[in-house]
Amino acid sequence: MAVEQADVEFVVHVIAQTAVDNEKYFGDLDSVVGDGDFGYSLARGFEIVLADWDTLDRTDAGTFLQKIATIITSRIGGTSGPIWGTAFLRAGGVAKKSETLDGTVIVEILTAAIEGVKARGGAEVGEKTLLDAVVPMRDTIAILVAQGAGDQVVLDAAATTARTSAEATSVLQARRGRASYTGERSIGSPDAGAIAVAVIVEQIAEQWRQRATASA
Amino acid sequence: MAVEQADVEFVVHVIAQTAVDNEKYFGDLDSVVGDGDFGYSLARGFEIVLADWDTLDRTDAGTFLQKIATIITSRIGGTSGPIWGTAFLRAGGVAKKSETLDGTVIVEILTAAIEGVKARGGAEVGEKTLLDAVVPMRDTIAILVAQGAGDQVVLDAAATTARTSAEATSVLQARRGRASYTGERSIGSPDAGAIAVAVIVEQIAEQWRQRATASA
Amino acid sequence: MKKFMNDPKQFVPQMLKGIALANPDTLKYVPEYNLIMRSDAPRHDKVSIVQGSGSGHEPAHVMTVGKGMLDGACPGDIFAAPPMDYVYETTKLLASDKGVLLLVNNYTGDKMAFEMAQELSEADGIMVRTLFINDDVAVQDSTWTVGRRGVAGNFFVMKAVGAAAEAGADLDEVVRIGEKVNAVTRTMGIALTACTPPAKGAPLFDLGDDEIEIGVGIHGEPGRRRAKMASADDIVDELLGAVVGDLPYTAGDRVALMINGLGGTPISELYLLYGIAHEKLAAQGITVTRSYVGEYCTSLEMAGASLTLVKLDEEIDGLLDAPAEIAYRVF
Amino acid sequence: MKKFMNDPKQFVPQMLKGIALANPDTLKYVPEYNLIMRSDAPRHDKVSIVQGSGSGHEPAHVMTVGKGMLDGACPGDIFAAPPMDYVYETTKLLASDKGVLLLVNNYTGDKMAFEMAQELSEADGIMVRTLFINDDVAVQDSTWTVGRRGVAGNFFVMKAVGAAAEAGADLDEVVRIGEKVNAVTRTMGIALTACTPPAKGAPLFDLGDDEIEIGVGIHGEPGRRRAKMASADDIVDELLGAVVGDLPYTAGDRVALMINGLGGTPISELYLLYGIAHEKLAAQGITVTRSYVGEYCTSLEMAGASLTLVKLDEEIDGLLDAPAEIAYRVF
Ligand SMILES: Nc1ncnc2c1ncn2[C@@H]1O[C@H](COP(=O)(O)OP(=O)(O)O)[C@@H](O)[C@H]1O
Ligand SMILES: Nc1ncnc2c1ncn2[C@@H]1O[C@H](COP(=O)(O)OP(=O)(O)O)[C@@H](O)[C@H]1O
Ligand SMILES: [Mg+2]
Ligand SMILES: [Mg+2]
Ligand SMILES: [Mg+2]
Ligand SMILES: [Mg+2]
Repeated sequence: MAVEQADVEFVVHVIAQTAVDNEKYFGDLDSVVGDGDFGYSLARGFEIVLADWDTLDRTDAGTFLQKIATIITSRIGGTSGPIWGTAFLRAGGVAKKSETLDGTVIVEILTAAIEGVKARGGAEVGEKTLLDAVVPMRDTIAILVAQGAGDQVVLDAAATTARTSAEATSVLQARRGRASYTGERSIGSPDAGAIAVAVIVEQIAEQWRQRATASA
Repeated sequence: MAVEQADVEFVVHVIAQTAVDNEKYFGDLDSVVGDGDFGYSLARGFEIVLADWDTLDRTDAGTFLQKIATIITSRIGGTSGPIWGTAFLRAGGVAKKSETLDGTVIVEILTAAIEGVKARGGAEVGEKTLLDAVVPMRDTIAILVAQGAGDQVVLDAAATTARTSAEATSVLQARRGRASYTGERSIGSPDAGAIAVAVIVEQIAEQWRQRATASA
Repeated sequence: MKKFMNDPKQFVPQMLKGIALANPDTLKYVPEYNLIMRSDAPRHDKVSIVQGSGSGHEPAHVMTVGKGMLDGACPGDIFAAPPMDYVYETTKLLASDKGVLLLVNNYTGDKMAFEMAQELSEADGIMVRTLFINDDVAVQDSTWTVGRRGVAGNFFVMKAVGAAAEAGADLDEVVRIGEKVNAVTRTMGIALTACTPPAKGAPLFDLGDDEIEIGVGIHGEPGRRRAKMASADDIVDELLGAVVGDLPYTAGDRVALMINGLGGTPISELYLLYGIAHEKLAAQGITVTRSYVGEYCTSLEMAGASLTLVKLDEEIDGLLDAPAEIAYRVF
Repeated sequence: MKKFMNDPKQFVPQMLKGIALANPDTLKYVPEYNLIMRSDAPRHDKVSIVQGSGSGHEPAHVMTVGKGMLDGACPGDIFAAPPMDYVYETTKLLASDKGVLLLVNNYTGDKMAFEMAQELSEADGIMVRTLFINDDVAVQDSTWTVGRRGVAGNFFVMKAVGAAAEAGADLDEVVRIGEKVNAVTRTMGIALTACTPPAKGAPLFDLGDDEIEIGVGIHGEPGRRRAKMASADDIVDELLGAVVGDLPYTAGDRVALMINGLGGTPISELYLLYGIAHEKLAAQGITVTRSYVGEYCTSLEMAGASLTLVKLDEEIDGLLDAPAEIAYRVF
């Protein structure tokens, strides 16, 4: 598998659109044991991404991703601003240094984003954050890329892993973010950020398929 | 018909007990278009009357009634304090000057109380206040007393008139008290003060009968 | 009903005790008459200013006792005018050589209690004047009604007479000032929810999830009419329409603008309303030069707000500028 | 949901505009960064004090900007830490020769935004320190959590560092004072109702008609546990038990006692709680010598209250006594 800059832009567009479309749903998820602003925060940032879409700097995929990071950092508040901003910033950094965007580089990009998030927020896997969806997803992608799987196969598997892992956060006790203040009461509902990741990756997989069909 | 001081005390006791027993009901009536404090105000004053009952000055019926007026004036707030206080004060004034408490004097007492209330609050019949129950009741009593009717007959008729007149305040628009601020919206529910008068007079008639039966 | 309280009958006394404990140096509490008074009152070099009215409107009036404002407040129970005795005894306790001014929001119960107290106090040789405040434009004024209600605009009268008294004005002058400020002050309120008196335990009226009550009184009395919930812009238009048109306030006027919270509305929303009203007034050529945003006269925990305008001149500016030290404070 | 607003997205900007319009002489509003700042800032003879945090806690912190308190506040949207850029740009705008102190309530989002901003500002050559406030005893503190939350007690830190900065203290000294006050300040809150963020349009949690949430956070985060509604006496016992036992405060201590309203609770109930708490502390030999009753740090229109204690000494007394002039004012 290998992707073009246009594919990166496509994926970012799906992320942005999904965040905007699910404002209410993501907010409701965050209000179970959090403070309910997650959907609103993401939507306010990504609607700027969509509004500015045509004028974004497209020099290369890395610059493009870092431009997204800037918008997020300046527009998204809460925990999500620094977390998602750092993820895009680090992703862009790796993309910039890479000649091609093959499967290995995609895995590297994801890993850089994950490390950025960990460094920024101090969370580890198992603490009931979006890392609990992103890290297993990255692992799945890494395995399939190593096996030489095709892009749709990789994406479908990524979506499945993200969904399963996100749902599995239900049994965890939150150790990070506002949800952690509720202690044991955070057990029993999934993490809002993890579910958001699952929804987004499902959308990416689905729309990737539709695009392929449409252009076929 | 003629009554003793003990009868006056009996009637006052029924008034006090009825006010305390109906705190919630009278308050609810007042909250339809008023501010809901009528039941509370009356109950707070008359529960002192009951608490101090045994130590009240009983030199004569007039002094007794004026002592009740003092308690009301010092304990009841809102519109009801001055209105009911003035009524008892004026009633006591007439009782003091009268040798006996025959039917004519009872009518005089009621009239003095009514005039006091009118002077104090500036209301006339037809403005949707307790006067709309008390004045017709006083008129009924006056007619029956002139006809030489017995006490129970007078009381039963007084209760009926008070009830009918109180219910009839429903069609009136309030021109006095807090209910008047709602203008036409005050039409359609009876005046709290008028209904309270009806409930109290019904209790007096009923308990007068029971007392007679018990002592017979 | 969920309220921080023990027994409804102890609601007012326990609140008053809290005020007294929080202000041990400046205030005195006389439980017999629900009286909160300046500990240095009466001061014979100034007219004493007394307010009564029901409880449930805090900070009005027990928390606005202090230098430059009230000398004492003797409220009744929740939404009930004080018993006449409270006012009479308070007047005697605060009788100053320069006299006593009784400030009364214009309601039947309050009017009677204060007039009776004035009569009795005058018989005792105390110099007493009574001043009625009636700023609420929601209520029609006519000869056969009890007249307009006194609502949040009473703050301006209280502040002005307080400043005048502190400066040593005599009773006639203090009354003149109070009447003058009352005459240029107009208010209208709007409720988003009803309120629940502790002793009643249930809301005073029912308001649907998308309904508001326009022209509501401060005792949970229903207002002019019920309407559908509307945007802040539309609500400000409604309130300004009623208030501006009443005096009327006209282009070229300088005004004080108050957005008063009724108890349950957060100050964020009050400032939001303030900004909108300020700009809409400017568009009509009416300049806001003094702003008041917060809770001045509430209805327990009712969500809602009232809008007050005061037409300013140099004299009123001076009185509103004068320092005051009251119990209701934040820092 | 019934709120005075036009569009949820304009809630915070329209509120900020109202604050600016109400305080034209003393405050400046920079819409790009939700910034309310002193119009005379930065003053190079004093350390600049900046607060961020989410909106919905008013008067914290946009209404506590002014002489003797904050130089600027750049809140995020309702309950959301400000985007990092707001803090960074604010720090640059308010950079004083004596440095900038960033006050941060200890939440993940705020912490990250302020730390990133500090890094960038320092790279620009600005002297910046960050001080975390974490007074909430409801939250367990341990190495694997994000630590305690900053809640209403932040007022005391803000007031103390504001006074120190105004008096000319250098950045190290201002930080020392802030840390000292934070170290002796403890708070716990209780909710009677949930609150409704404008953009969400529905309450953040469901609370039964007879239920309360003990140890609630100021963002509608559920608390330690849910309980049945109780008397004011019992509620004060619960709050005092948690707060007094934590530092602990002991017999012989002199303290400031704050009863903070969470937004929807009227001040009458707050004073009622105050009186009860004051007396219960006295019974334990703890003397309240400074009282704070009102709204300091709210959760939109949530009904509820928090109780804060600060252990006092002469230095802290002096700082809390110092004059301050803030936008949140009533008279
Ligand atoms: N320290 C952290 N590291 C990574 N992700 C986190 C961290 N804390 C919270 N999150 C994620 O952020 C989500 C909440 O985001 P948001 O609502 O913007 O934050 P806040 O708690 O500041 O309101 C959580 O569901 C979780 O997935
Ligand atoms: N001016 C008046 N004269 C006589 N009775 C009045 C007058 N105004 C009100 N009332 C009576 O008082 C009752 C309300 O009493 P209360 O609730 O104590 O007064 P408030 O309106 O001050 O809350 C009314 O139902 C009416 O019967
Ligand atoms: Mg959140
Ligand atoms: Mg009433
Ligand atoms: Mg009343
Ligand atoms: Mg948040």
